Parts: sequence; C-alpha cells; structure tokens
Amino acid sequence: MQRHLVLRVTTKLLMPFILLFALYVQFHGDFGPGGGFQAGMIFGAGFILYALVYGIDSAKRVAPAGALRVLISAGLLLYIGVGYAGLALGGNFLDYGVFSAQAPKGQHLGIFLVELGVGVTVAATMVTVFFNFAGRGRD
Amino acid sequence: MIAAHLPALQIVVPLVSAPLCLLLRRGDLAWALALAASWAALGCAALLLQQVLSTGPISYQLGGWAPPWGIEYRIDVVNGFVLLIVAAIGAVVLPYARVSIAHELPEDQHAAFYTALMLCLTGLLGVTITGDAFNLFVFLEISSLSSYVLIALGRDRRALTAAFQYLVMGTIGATFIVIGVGLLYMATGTLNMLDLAERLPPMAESRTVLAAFAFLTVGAGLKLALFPLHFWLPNAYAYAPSVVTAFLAATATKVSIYILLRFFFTVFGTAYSLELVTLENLLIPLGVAAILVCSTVAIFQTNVKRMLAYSSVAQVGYMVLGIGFASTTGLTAGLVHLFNHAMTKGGLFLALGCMVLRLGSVQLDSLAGLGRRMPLTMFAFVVGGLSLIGVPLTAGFISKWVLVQAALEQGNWFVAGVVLVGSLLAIVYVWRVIEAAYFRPAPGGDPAAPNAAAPGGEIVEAPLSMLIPTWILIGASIYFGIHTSLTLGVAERAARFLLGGGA
Amino acid sequence: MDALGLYNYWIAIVLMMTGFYVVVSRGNLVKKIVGLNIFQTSVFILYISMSKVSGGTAPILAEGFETYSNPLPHVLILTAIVVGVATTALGCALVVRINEAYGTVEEDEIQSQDQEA
Amino acid sequence: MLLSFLAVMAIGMLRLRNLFAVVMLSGIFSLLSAGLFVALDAVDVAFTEAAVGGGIATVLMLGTLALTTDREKPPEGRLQIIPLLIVVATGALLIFGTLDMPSYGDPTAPIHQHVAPRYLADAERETSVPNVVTAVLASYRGFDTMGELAVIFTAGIGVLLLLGRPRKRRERHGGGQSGGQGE
Repeated sequence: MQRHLVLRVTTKLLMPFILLFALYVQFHGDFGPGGGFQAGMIFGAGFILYALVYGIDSAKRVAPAGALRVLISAGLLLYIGVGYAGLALGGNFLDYGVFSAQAPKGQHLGIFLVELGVGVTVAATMVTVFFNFAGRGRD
Repeated sequence: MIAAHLPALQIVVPLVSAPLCLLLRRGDLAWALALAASWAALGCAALLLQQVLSTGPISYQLGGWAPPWGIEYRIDVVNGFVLLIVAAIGAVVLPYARVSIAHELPEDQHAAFYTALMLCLTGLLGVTITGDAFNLFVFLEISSLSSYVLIALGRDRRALTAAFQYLVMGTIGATFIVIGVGLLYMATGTLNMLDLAERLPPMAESRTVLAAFAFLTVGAGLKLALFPLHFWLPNAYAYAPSVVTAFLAATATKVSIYILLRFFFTVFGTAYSLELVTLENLLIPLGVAAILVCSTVAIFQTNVKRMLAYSSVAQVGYMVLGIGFASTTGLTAGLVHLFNHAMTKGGLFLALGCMVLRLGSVQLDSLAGLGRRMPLTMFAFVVGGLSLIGVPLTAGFISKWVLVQAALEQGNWFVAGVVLVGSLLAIVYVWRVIEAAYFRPAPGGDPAAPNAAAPGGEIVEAPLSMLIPTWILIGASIYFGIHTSLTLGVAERAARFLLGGGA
Repeated sequence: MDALGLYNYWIAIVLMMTGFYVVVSRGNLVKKIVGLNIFQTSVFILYISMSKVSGGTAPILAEGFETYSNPLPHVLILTAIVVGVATTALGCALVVRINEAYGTVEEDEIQSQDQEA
Repeated sequence: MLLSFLAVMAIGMLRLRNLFAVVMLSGIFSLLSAGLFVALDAVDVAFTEAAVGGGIATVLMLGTLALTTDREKPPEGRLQIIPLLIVVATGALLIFGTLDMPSYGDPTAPIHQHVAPRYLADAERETSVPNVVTAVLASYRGFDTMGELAVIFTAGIGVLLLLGRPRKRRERHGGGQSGGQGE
C-alpha cells in the first residue's frame, strides 16, 4: 500500500486528528466516557494505520522495538509507582487520598496518573503485538 | 509501618519486579532481581502466616476504601498456609532456574522469561490472598496467561499445541468463574467474599445461587484438573520447560484447590455446600476415579514427565477426597497433602529437570544406567518417589495416613481401600523408573540419545545450583514426614477454621 | 417475575452457548478463538443487562438526572474485555506458531502428525 | 432487535467456513454488541468494546489468517453429539439460574441496592470525578485495574516471547515437516 498517493495523503491528514482524539479521550475520561484504556487503543490503532500505509519499516523507525519495550514497562511501573507513593505518604497501597491535603483532589490526581499509565502500556502493547505479527510475514 | 502493609507488599513486590526484569534486558540481572523478589515474597508470606497464627485474620483495604466498596485482602490461616507454599516453591525454583533456563532457552529470551515467571507467581499469590471475588478472576488470568506463555516455550513443538489447548480450556474455566461471580453478584449485590457469605444464607433456595455454585465448581474444576476435566494437564506438564513444569505442578493446581475450598466453605458456607447440595456425593466418586484411572494411565507412560503429570491428576484426587469427607480430619488431610505434594512433586520435577539438562530427554529408555552416572539426582528421585507412594517416614505417608483415618471415621472402607490401591499403583510406576535407572546397563555411546549436550557420551552430575534446590524440596518431603507439628498443626487449624462457620 | 423480564438474559445465554458450541465442536484453531470471543462477549452482554435500571441513564453524573444505571458491572466488564483481548492476542500468536511448526491449523491433522512422530 | 441481529451473526459464524468472513462477522458482532451497550447505558463499555472487538481483535485475527490460511476444513459429516449435549446442559443450567433473577431493569433488584448506590451518591464528592465508571475503575477498584494492566502486559510479553524471534531458529522438530504456507 506504500504507493497509493490518496491513502498516503489521507493518512497524513488524519493522523493528527486521531492522535489528538486519543489524547482527548485520555484526559477527558474523568468527565465523559473514555479513559486510559480506550485512549491507548485509539493511539495504537492510529499508529497501526500509519504502519499499514507507510510500511512497517518506517513505522519501526518512529517506534523502535527497544523504546516500545521500555514504554510497556513504564506504564505499568507508573501505575504501581502511584500505589507505592500512597504507601510512602502514609496511606494504604493505591490510596490517592494522601496525595493532597484535600482527599478529593488527591484522588483526582491519582486517577489522572494511573489512567496515564494505563494508556501508555496499552498503546505500546498494541503496537508491539502488531509489529510482531506483521514481522512474521510470508516473505 | 512495613508490617501493616505486608499484605499489599506480598503481591506488589513480585509484581513490580516483572516490568523491571523486562527493562534490565540482561538475563542474569533479571534473574538476580527475580530471585530477590521471590525471596522477599517468601519472607512476607512467612511473616503473614506468623501474624495470622498469633492474632487472627488480617484485613487490608486496598486504596483505603472500606469493603465492600473497595477491594479487600483478607488473610486467614487457610490462605496464609497456601501463600507460604506458593512463595516457598517460587523461592526454591528460582535459583534452580538460571542454569536450567540457560540450557533450554535462547539467551535473548531470558529477561522476558523471568518477567513471565514473576507475573505467574504474582498471579498465583494474588488469587490466594484476595478477599474479593472479581479480583480473584483478574489475578487468576494473570497467572493463567503467563503460564500459557511459559508452557509454550518448551522445546518440543507439542508444547505449542499443549499451551493452546490449555488456553482454550483455561479461558472456558475462567469465563465460567466470571459467570458464577456474576450470578452471585446479581443475587446479592456485592463482590466481597465475607459480605457474600453473610448475604447468601437467606437465599439458599434461590436457583440463581445454585447455578452460580455449579458454574464456580466447574470453572475451578477445569483449572485444577479435576478428574474428567484434566485433559489439558499431562501435555502441558510434559512439554513445558523443566522449571516451569516444576513450578506449575507444585503451585497452580494447589491454588485452584484453594479457590474451590474458599468458595465451598467461606462463600457458600459449609451448610450450603454440604447439606443442601451434598457435594460429597460428587467429590468422592470423582476423587476415587481420578486416583484409579490416572494412576493406571501413568504406569503406561514412557515419558517420565508425562508419567508424573498423570500422577499429579491422581494426587489431586486425594485432595478432592479429603475435601469431600468434609470432616475436620478430611480437610486436614486435603490441606496437608496440598503442602506435602507440592514439596514432593516439585522436587521430583526438579530432579527430572536435572536429567533433561544432562540427557536432553526423559524417556524411560534414555534413563538406563543413570543411577550410577547421576547418583545424587537419581537418589533424589527415588526419595521423592517413596514420598509419592506414601512410605512411612516420608511426607506422603502422613497425608495418606490422615486421609485413611478420615475415611475410617466415616466407616468408608471402600475409600480407604482405594487410597491403598493408589499407593500400590504408584509403586508400579515409580518402580519402572528405578528399574531403568539402576538395573539396566548404561548404553555405551548411545546413538539413540537425541541430544548432543553430553559430548563423548560422558554424563555427569547436575550442577550444584540445580541439585541444592532439588534436595531442599526432597529434604522437605522427608523432614515433614518426621516433624509433622508445623504442617499438621497448621492444616488442622485451617480445617477447623473452614468448618467453623468460615467467617 | 414475568417471562418478558428475563428475555434479555435468555438471548444472551443463547449467544453464549453458540460461542461455547463453536469452541468445543470445531477443530479449526482460529474458529475456536472466534468462538471464545463470542462466548465472552455474550457474558459481557449478560453482565451489562444486569446493570440496566429502567428509566436510568449512563452513570456520568450531571444536572437534571436522578436515576443512573449501575456502574459496577460496567467496571467489571471493562476489565473483562481487556482480559479477553489479551487472551485473543496470545491465542492468535500461538496459532501462528502452531501453523509454522505443523503447517496446519486443524486439530485432527495436528494430532495425526503428533502420532506419527 | 439488536439482539436478534446478534443471534443471526453468531449462527452465521458457526456455519461459515470461509474464515475471513467469520472474522469479519465477529467484528460486526462486536460492533453490534457495542451498540447494544449504548442502549443499556454502558457508554464506557461500548466505547471499549468497539475499539477492542471491532478494531484490535479483528486486526489480530486477520493478521493470523494472513499468516495461516483462511479456509476451514469441512467438518466430518456426523453431528457432534457430545459437545452439543455439554452445551445444551450448560445453557439449561443458566436458564434455570435466571428463573430466580430479578426482572430486567428492575430498580429494586439487590444488585442496585447494596454496594452501587454509594458509588453514585458519593463518588463525585470523594474523588471529584463525575464519571462514576472512571471513579470506580481507577479508585475504588483501582487494584483490579492494576491487575488488568498486568494482564495486558503479560499478553505483550507473551507475544514478544512467542513471535519476537525470527522463525528459522524455531524449527526444532526435524525442520522438514513444517512446510507451512510461508516458505
């Protein structure tokens, strides 16, 4: 598909919107439907679209396997880290209330952070899975 | 401060080590980290059990939300005991893993392998410790998914099909558990196990609850390889990497049995499970069938790993029998056997792993003359075999002795007889291995051995890093055959706790 | 407790059993995974059906709404969906590897190859 | 109405032997059930189901088909009785279980009485997040979500371990038999 001009141009036009939408879903999940998981999925799907149109190789230059490996771990570590932070600040594991003098604010911060962790790991996992499947082509 | 958060640390320490292992990339560093984490987990488990024994059940509120709104960890004698078993096996298996895995897996997969292994350990511990029915499912899936991967890493291509079969069966089992939990939630409006236990008795007549009970039983039965649902297990154990087989054989089915116990006795309550549904009419025949059929099948296996895998299904039968009696003695027998069998079977599979390292195969024929070439490994196997049979002074004897007592208490001579017959069958299959190893001459040069790991045909003893863990487990199965106060004492308390209303 | 009130659950159960039947009866490994997917999705439908409150609205708090549907099953199913897709990914990876090792994804052909070996 | 469509899809997937069509149908199945979830007020779930079932799962399965084959071998003529019996028995048990369930949409059902009201009443005050689903997911039951993330992580590791290496070194079993499509 690398040679279809229409596809390439459309993809290029769409990409910013897909990624922007992913970010919107990520950060607006507190108020409307959405959250880290859905955002990660959309982000991953957008990237897969890019890889399909522009070829796996150029996609891999954008997101090398090593970086993906780091990102997969980083998201989970962020989540667990938030949990540990709760411990360190004198609460129970994953207690976000202690992050701020007013518990609800701390909660909001905690939710924001863990959703971010979810989004990162999900997106990176999706892309990794896709690369690994695509990398075993017939050739 | 740390003591108060032990329940969370028990899970989170191994969990955090998993992504870190992946980040380290170097196999040896990842191994060192996993080792440290597994020992820390063992320490947590020991402290927790001690705390429970002296002060009673511990409750920990994750996220600081009170149950039933938040998720609660609840440790009592029963799961404290199971936690200790799982963590101990993890801590013993890891030192062993380094050489064995270096031999069986390519270098660049090591870090990811330890990641998967730590995830599996986390999942199993998480299933055991949690007091929330849905949280149980989530952690069950962590352990299941990682064990599918671990099994698929076996060198034979049949490992792949075995893993796929396990994936299908395991997913059906897990989905059944989800259906069961959903039905319970629909009937009561809560997911917390203690809360469920309080709300269920008034609805004992409800058909929804009965359906939930059936789905949970079948779902857990699939996971623990309860007799007619065991078809995934022999292949999965036979073709997985040695370390994985030893780890899973000693922990995964045990945790599933714990799930069954927890739902039967805590959530539904003794009155419901035994008086209303009369579970013993189901469990005892299944246990008997498992012992007789699978022990017999084991005799005809030529792959020793597969032989022991069938024997595992039979041993699950003993534990199920113990649960089926539903008396304090019966449950004690089930729980003690859970512990003893974890030590014995773990040790046996580790011994087999040593043979795989040197021979490349564990076909009966290739073991010929091994008694002289790998005396320590082979002797470990013999001792483990004796414990499997249930010879006095081994741990296996203790559990079978208590089980027979439980049978006789209820005047059930038939079951007592079955236990004896099972031991006789075990003698036959263990003897086949011993006969091959000690009484057949070692083949000279042996072109049939499919592995070139021992060039020049010289087969030497396995390295110490593998022998010591093997002997720790085998030694434990002797030690706990002589000093029974720890195992029997705790198991009896746990049994009484389960029957005493459960709460 | 009228029959109509349970209709939703029953359809979900019929779907569930269709998926389950695909899993246990079909020998094609890809189809087994599809079957598992149907099975699990139908369980999700069962859960979400439980959560519905007549006259309720989506559980996002806003002015002017009084009744909301039950959010807890939604949360559980979100988790379950993720677990489901993780299982699918692993299953697909295994199918690819099996196909590389055996050259087929039919259960009976794999079995006959194993018996020859 | 939607439910009936779903049933047609499911039967279609059972009957069809062109695996490509089966996978496509399963994608549509997911999208339809996402529509159903919207009708049942579960917007977050619908969103996820559409992204997962209609998107990622379908892409994964198409990828698998591309690497394997898209024709299913025709099954042997006989009707498979044992699977049918198992399935019918399971289904009957479930239907039996539904008999004592509260009616669909009944606001007085126990499920809406015990735990859930507190979330609806207090979540916004306690977490300052108006989407109750997000609040429960990330805070009240945040530990479940951490587990869920670990599951995804496990799947990522699994795929990495299973498919991450070039296929040549994988042929351990005689090498010859694995003629596959690809070579």
